[in-house]
Amino acid sequence: MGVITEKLPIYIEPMPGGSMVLTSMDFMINWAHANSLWPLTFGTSCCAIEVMMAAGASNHDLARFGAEVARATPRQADLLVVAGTIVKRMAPILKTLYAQMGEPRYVIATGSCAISGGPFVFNSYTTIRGVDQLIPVDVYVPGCPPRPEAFFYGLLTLQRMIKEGETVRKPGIRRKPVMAALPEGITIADIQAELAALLDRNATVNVPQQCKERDLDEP
Amino acid sequence: MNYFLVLLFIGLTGAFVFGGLIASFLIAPHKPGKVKNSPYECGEKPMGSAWVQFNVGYYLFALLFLVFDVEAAFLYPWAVVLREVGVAGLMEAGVFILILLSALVYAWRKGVLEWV
Amino acid sequence: MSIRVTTLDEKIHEIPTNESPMASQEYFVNMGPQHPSTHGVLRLVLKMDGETVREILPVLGYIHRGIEKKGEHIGYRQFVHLTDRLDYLSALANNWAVSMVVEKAMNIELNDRIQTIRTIMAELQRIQSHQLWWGVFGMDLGAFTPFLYGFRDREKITTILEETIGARLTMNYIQPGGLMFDIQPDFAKKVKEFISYFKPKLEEYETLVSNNVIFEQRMKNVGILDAATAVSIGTTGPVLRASGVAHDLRKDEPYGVYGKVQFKVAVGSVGDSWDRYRVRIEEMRQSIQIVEQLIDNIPEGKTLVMKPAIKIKLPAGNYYSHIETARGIFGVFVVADGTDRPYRIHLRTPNFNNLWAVTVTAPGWRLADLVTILSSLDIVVPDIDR
Amino acid sequence: MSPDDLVAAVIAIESGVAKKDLCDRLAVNVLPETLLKFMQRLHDDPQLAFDMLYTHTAVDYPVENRIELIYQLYSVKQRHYLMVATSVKRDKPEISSVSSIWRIAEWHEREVYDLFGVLYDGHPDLRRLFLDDDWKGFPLRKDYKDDFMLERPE
Repeated sequence: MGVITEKLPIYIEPMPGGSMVLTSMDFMINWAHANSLWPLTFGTSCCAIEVMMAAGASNHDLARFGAEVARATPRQADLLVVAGTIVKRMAPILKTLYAQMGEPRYVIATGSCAISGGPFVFNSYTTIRGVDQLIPVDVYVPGCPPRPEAFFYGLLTLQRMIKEGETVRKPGIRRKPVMAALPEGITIADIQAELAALLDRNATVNVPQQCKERDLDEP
Repeated sequence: MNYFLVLLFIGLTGAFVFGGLIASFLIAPHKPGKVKNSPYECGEKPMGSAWVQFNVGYYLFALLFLVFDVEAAFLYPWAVVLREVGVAGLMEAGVFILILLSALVYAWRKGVLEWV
Repeated sequence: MSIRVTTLDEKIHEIPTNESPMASQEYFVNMGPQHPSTHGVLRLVLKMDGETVREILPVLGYIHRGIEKKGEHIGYRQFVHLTDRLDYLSALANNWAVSMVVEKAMNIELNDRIQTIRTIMAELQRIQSHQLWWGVFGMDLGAFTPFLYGFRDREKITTILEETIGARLTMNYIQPGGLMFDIQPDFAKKVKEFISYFKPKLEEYETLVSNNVIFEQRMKNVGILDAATAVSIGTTGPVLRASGVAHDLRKDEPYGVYGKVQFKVAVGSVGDSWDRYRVRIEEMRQSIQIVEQLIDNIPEGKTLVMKPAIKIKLPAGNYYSHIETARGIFGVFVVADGTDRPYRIHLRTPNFNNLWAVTVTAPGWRLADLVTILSSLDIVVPDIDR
Repeated sequence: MSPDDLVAAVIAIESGVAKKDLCDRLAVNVLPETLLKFMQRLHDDPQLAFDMLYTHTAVDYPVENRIELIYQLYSVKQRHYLMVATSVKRDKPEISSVSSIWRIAEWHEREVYDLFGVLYDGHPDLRRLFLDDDWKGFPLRKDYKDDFMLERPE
């Protein structure tokens, strides 16, 4: 497993008895928060099995990322993984749980039910269409249910998000690293341009013309 | 016998304990809210009050535990100096343990350990 | 004619909190929707006296998504994928039940290959579901190791199923008229490898939990459900069989190739948590035996005998068929009106009846025993709320 | 007991009992007033011994202004299955509760009240099962309108 090498902004001060590491307080606190996120055991339906249990069990080990300590009470948890459908009757309870968590608290919405209501968007008189109507969400992990690896990628994105932006003076304000996920040299404008071009060029599929372009003989 | 080391020891423990508390008080964000301060009951609004008369057995059990915890605490320094105090020390500790054992037997006979 | 509609708060106030012999007051506490040992969002309002549970009031609806209402607006084939989200630990059996209703209504004849593969898959999923139950049961009783052991072996089956089906949890594989895909060429080899791997591991389960005297004492004579109450509450599956009633659909109404396979129905005697535990462990062995008998001679043939038309239209009428899942009988009752959408679809789910056994068996026990009983009933909550 | 003499025995119990057609399994129709007595006989008669209620549900027919109540019974001793159906009017859906015969009926009936609005006489604890107590309307009725529910754009 490759070691996650990050540029550690630290400065080593040689001292008579050895050397002392000087670093900014923010970095130290964020580094501690990010690498020891304690999730709250909050699984309502199918995602609970896949994202909370299978990811935390021996095969896909959540302990590699420091998040395997699943606490039962919101007092001791700082990561709320919304795994499953939230219905109207569960909404006030989710808000109470979120309010009762300690301050540096993060939310990962896993599964399409938590993101947008999933398979129960239409004709369901109780399903809340998306958890971000109830509580602020940091990272969305799509899938129904998402694979444990997808949940790990969401967790790593959250860890990068914590390490990059948050400062002690302004808790709770974080920069979403979606931009950071773009490879170097690519900007949003390029993507939009490409999409616009794609949309009108590929409005119709013209197989014979594309076969001529790729000089494939006619089937 | 210079007592400077003892003073240093007390200072260090004090610094260690209160340092942690002060640091977390300064750094950690404080946002007490009405919902956050309400007791946690699995997400629901708390039902009834916690001030309710419950079984006296819990209190007696706690007392017994306290007694034997303190007894263990006393035996540690005794175990360290066992060589110097020799057999006399052993006899004293034996009497000390015997007294506490009789307390246990008395509590047992009175039915404190029976759980309703 | 006394019809009185009450609400939850009225019901709670009605329950008398009398003085208990030790002059200690009884109080209400929430074992609420977010609780590690309720396996989902089940809320139990408990009337407690000190540590002893006097009365239980299950409150449901925290994951009620209205699947039956949605069922009236989508086709039969689309409804199959909704049943994965009910009891997500026996998704294949749920798919099979819906497919069976449609096939019986349109009297479609299935060839042996489809029936055999369906039976093998359902039995593999039964083992997988019991493994998860065994792991979580250990965790509920306070031991974390069974959780890791159970999931380590469960992942092996998940990988085999994923290769053929493509999904880890929500299978959507058995569709009306056959199967979504054919099995992988090395499917039989992998299953045999798994079986030879898992048999010694099952002995390991026994030494870890079954022969452990602490577990034994926490389970023996805890939460006794006698046969008459079990039948009156309509519990099915391992819970009913542990109470001594040998009602197993695989024997009483054989479907698939269960008629041609030799296996014993594990039946308990007293109906306590220990018997429920033993019945499930024995069922794992029987499932391995079934898969062993079938895995070598899977007959050849097509895996889809019906044109995969999207529009399946059932002739008007009431149809009901049920299947034995890992937790009990999962029944699908369809009222069809000739169009491609069911007029009404009702799901008889095993966990709904198994849950209410808690209200009968747990009063009088301590809170820790209540957790043992609840976990030995193996409840999956979205299956209750639908 | 073979199916047809089971049906014959069942029909002989009460006057208004008739075989229900269009069903893939044995089913009978019963008049709502005689339901409780009929079910008691089904449960107590050693020949029939229907001691397990698989499930109890309802089907809403707004056009015929009736709600059909379905009881699916099974006998663990005799290993036979029977579906009993009866109907109540939509505007005054009241029927006697069978929870005195099978304990699980108490909670199935609460679910049917919750989703269909059928009132059960003699039910020990009739209240909503899944939805909040102050929920307006009964969702599984065909004419249930709700501004929260999204209809699929056809």
